[in-house]
Amino acid sequence: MTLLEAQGLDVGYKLPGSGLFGGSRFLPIVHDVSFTLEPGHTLGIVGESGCGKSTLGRALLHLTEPSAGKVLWQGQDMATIPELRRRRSEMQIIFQDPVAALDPRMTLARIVSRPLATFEPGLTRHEARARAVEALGKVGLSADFADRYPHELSGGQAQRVGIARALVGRPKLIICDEPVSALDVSIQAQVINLLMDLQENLGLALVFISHNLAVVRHISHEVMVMCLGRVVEYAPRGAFYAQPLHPYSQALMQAVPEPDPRREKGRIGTSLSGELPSVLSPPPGCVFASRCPKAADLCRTTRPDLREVVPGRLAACHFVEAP
Amino acid sequence: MPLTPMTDSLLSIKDLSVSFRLPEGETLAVDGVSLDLAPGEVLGIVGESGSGKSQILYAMMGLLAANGRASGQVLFEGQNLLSLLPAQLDRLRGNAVSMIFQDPMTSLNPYMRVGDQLAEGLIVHKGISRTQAQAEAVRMLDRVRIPDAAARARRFPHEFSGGMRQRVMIAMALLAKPRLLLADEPTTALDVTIQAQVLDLMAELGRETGTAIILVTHDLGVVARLCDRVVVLYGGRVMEEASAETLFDAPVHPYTRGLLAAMPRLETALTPRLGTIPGTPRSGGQVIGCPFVSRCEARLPDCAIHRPPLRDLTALDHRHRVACHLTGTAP
Amino acid sequence: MLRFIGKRLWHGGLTLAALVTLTFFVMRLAPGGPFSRNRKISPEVQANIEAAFHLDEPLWMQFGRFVWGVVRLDLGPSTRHRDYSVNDLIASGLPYSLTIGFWAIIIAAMVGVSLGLASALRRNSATDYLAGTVGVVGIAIPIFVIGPVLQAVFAVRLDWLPVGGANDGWRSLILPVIVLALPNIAYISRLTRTSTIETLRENYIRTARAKGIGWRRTLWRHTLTGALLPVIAYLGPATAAIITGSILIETIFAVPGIGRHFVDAALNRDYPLVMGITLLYGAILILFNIATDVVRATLDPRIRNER
Amino acid sequence: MSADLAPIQSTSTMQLQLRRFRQNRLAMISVVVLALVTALCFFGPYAFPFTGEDADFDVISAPAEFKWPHLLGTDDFGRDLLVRVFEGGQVSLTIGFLGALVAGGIGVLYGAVAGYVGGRTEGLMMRLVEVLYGFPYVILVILLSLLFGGGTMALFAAIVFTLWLTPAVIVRAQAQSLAQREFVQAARAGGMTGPAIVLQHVVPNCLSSVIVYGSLLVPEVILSESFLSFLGIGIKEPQASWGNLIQAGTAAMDSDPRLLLLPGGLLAVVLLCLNFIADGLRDAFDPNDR
Repeated sequence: MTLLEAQGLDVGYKLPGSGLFGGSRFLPIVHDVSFTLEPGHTLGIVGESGCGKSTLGRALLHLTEPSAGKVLWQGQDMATIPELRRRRSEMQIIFQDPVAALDPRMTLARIVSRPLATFEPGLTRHEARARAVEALGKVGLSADFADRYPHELSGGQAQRVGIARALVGRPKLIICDEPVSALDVSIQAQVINLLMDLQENLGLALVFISHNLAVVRHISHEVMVMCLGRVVEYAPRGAFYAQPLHPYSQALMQAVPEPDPRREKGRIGTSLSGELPSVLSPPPGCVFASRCPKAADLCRTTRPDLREVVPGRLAACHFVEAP
Repeated sequence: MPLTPMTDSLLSIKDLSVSFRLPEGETLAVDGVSLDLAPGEVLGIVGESGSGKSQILYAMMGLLAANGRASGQVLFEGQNLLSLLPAQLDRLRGNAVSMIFQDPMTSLNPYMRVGDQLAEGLIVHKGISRTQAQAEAVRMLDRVRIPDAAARARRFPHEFSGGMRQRVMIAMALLAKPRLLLADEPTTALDVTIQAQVLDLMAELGRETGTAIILVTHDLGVVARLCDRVVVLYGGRVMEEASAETLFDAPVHPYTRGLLAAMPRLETALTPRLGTIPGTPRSGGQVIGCPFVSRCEARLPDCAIHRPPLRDLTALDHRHRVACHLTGTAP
Repeated sequence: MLRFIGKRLWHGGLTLAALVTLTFFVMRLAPGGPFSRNRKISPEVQANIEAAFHLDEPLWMQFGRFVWGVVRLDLGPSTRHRDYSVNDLIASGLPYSLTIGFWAIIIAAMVGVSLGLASALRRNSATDYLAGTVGVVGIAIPIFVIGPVLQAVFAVRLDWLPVGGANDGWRSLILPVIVLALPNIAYISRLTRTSTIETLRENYIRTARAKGIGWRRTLWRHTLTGALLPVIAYLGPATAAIITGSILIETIFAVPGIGRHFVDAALNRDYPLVMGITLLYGAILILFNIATDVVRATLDPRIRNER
Repeated sequence: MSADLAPIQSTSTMQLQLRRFRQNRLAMISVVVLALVTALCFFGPYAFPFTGEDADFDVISAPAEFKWPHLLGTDDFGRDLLVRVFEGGQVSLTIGFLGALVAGGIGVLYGAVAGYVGGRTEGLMMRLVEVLYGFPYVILVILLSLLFGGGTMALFAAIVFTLWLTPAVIVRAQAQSLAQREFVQAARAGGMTGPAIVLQHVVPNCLSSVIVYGSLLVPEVILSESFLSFLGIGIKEPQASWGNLIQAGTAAMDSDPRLLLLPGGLLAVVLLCLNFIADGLRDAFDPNDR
């Protein structure tokens, strides 16, 4: 049974208009995103800043209302689930800035156990605290962390508390919005391994959002590349990293510096020219046309739709052929 | 660019320490760091947060916070920067030595036109007229590939993207043809395709003007792309120093090896789990023995007691130095 | 830029209209009327006096008459000073209030900013503590205490300055202006000190220092703009404080300004005079707010093309 | 898993802030002085056989000879000066703290709701505040005290009605930034309702700035009361308030300075203490200029 499905999802924000009664403008960020996610699987969403990946992540939980399309949770349209907030225990989220995700005025035990007051109101304070300590243990934090405060934690420890809070309600899915981008390399590895262990032991599905292609490669089963709010490529991990089809994916692969001097010294001078297009004025044709080395007039005028180039692999480009 | 004998090195840092007076006591951010740089060479300083890597640059440029103090020697073309009076230091800053910073969004003056901010340095250091300086500034903006540079020079920083602002910063730094460019995590705040552009620009301009570069970063990939030689820092001390090729092919220090194992890769074979270094990065503070001891899985009893000196493994290539007791026993 | 000013004027006009309407109806709701306090006069006399001032008409009619008056810049007769029209009273009082208010703001801004800058640049130095004490004294000790004390010392005891009134030319303005300026000097110097310290922590100041252009040029060309913007933004509300203060000053130093008129008018329900002065004060405040916004827009390009 | 130093006794953010406040000598002295003055004002009068309004005609304008019972002499109605200043203090301090509490309360709730809700409602709520801010404060407060018909309650309502604006603006900005903070979004993901989030997350985190600005509000309210009484609109004779005592004092300034210096001095001391306490609280709550 598919756990999570997006169907033609559009998301945007209302910008407050200027003046007393100025009309507010609607800024579309995410356009026509569709995918399915099976239980225990990880979908990696990768893209540069402004591509709408975080907005999409929040819309998948209806934390921001999508402006078009549907999000199905176990086959049921989330917009129609009554008292959705009580079902939120099954679908949780962790954030990029670990310390900002914790209320500075609460002890860690209260932070982690707070969601239980909504999901399992029957629990006594004592039982809730025990569940919190159990969750902290699952993320490698000993019981004596329970009475500490967020300002006493390192970035890595704070992110673990965020994960513990997500785990306490026994979720089926966790949306990870750039969870390791703010952490040092050695701590990043600890948190990535922890997420993969939890997925194996608890059968968790993950939506892993990041701008770092290498991190996404390590943790995802399927990869979705986004550019300026649109999906430009979707593929299983192995095939994608062996042979990225869309020129944008290739450019990203090319740009990511690897700790291998010979490979990197050869790469100097191969960077794209041109600027990141702005979300406020999206180009008419293909979203990558302004920087694509293979761009032709066709690309600048008509937007290529996301088509199946090879079974199980989608790409949105006029000139992409099967590998 | 192999390092020629010590005498004509552009920069020679000897036993630099930086400490900060905090209400709860004195902390040592940099603890006796020594390193050399040849003219035109690109040196990478790599370390996690709290390793003190940025403080080395700030100490050299006299930009330490009010409660910071630097000791030791920083010889730049024979002059000890730490002992210069502010006025003497100002003659060098932005002229012989210039610096670019991590966050492009806040490093430019929001109230001043970009062209004026560039021209200002030239007017002060080269004493040329305003119009001449502004013309030179436009040429430099063009050189760093800012589209229609002449018009853009009259605009204000908030009208530039992050990537463009960083290129403006580079133009500003290289305008006076400095001999040394200090870069404090210049591409950390940028997207990967924009980062590639900025790194290409730095490599190109560095080679063209013969400017030596010290690049401080936490990203081993960036170091591999730009640097000739690399210094790995932890807890304010040099753990390992080697040419880029040696460091990445045959790292010796457990910390360097741990960092490389912990970094997810694009092209090498996938391993089920990333290599990890337990515990949290240590920041500064007085420590007897090796600062990495609490997280090092190959530690010896001696590591917690005696501070491992930076030994030269002359057997390998000409400059491969490591501060670890494990190498003490090695040939 | 013009669009920016136009929009501000439009907003200001709306606020002023709301202000005047609110005042009109609040005044009418207040107990008592313009003539209810007089000694016993027969009801018929009372009735036709009120008719002469149209007070017998329904409220909205009176409001319409008032608005029409404003348009014709004729604010009608004062109910208390029968032989003067509101225009005359304002015309006679305004120059005094404006001069004192104007000089008070100028002195407050100049002294406040220089004290604030000096204490920010040389922290924990003598100037810093001096500015600190002036700051605290200015804020903590109210005008109606400092005023009489200075008056007693300089005017009465030492007789250097006139005790009050306004017939001794600029000499009679010195004390009122200083007393009125003191709280704002305190506030502006503290504000300048904090904003300068914050600006010095900005990254673009670090870039300026790294450019080796010297601390003087860094201060004047880079630190100053950022430091002064919040102070200029405060000058709008500062005028409100000056207006409040001027009422006290005019009472303490017996200056025949419009502030004093206002209090008497309010107590005696002199509707037209209260409306006139409210309109005047409201307009001054709004114009000054717009002026400060325009100055800020010229200094900060982001504000300029924000609206 | 993570080798940590011995489990230190964890200190909450609140304890940290209090400790920093206690280390501020100036602020602590001010707290003591303020407490002393308040105690004197509220309990002092009981030590005397008469109240501030009892006129004793055979000791009119007695000089200050520190003789029992009229320690600091009497005014021109033969009423004891010291007791009247104490009674005046009672009025001013009550109105000051109560006024700040009520004005602060209204401001915080108004600001928290506007900041968190955002969108059009926030626009309208803030427009109202802007219009009220546009008002020359003095006109508004005088008109309101007339509207409410004079007397202490009217004065109190007028002051509170004009002073809730500043806390509202400050808390709205704070609530707005908090609404974006990840821990509020995490609360929504944790199934909490809007109102629960405002009460449990937004308001507690606004408290620190409310306490700082609240402490600045107290002197504002006391000043407003004295200002209005000084103009003859606030507390009326014979009831004593620092405002009308000072007003009487200014009239007799050169003949009998005591009448002004006693209430004026006490008012200045209270205001000084409140300002130092406010500075101490601000440094304790956001010590960024350490």
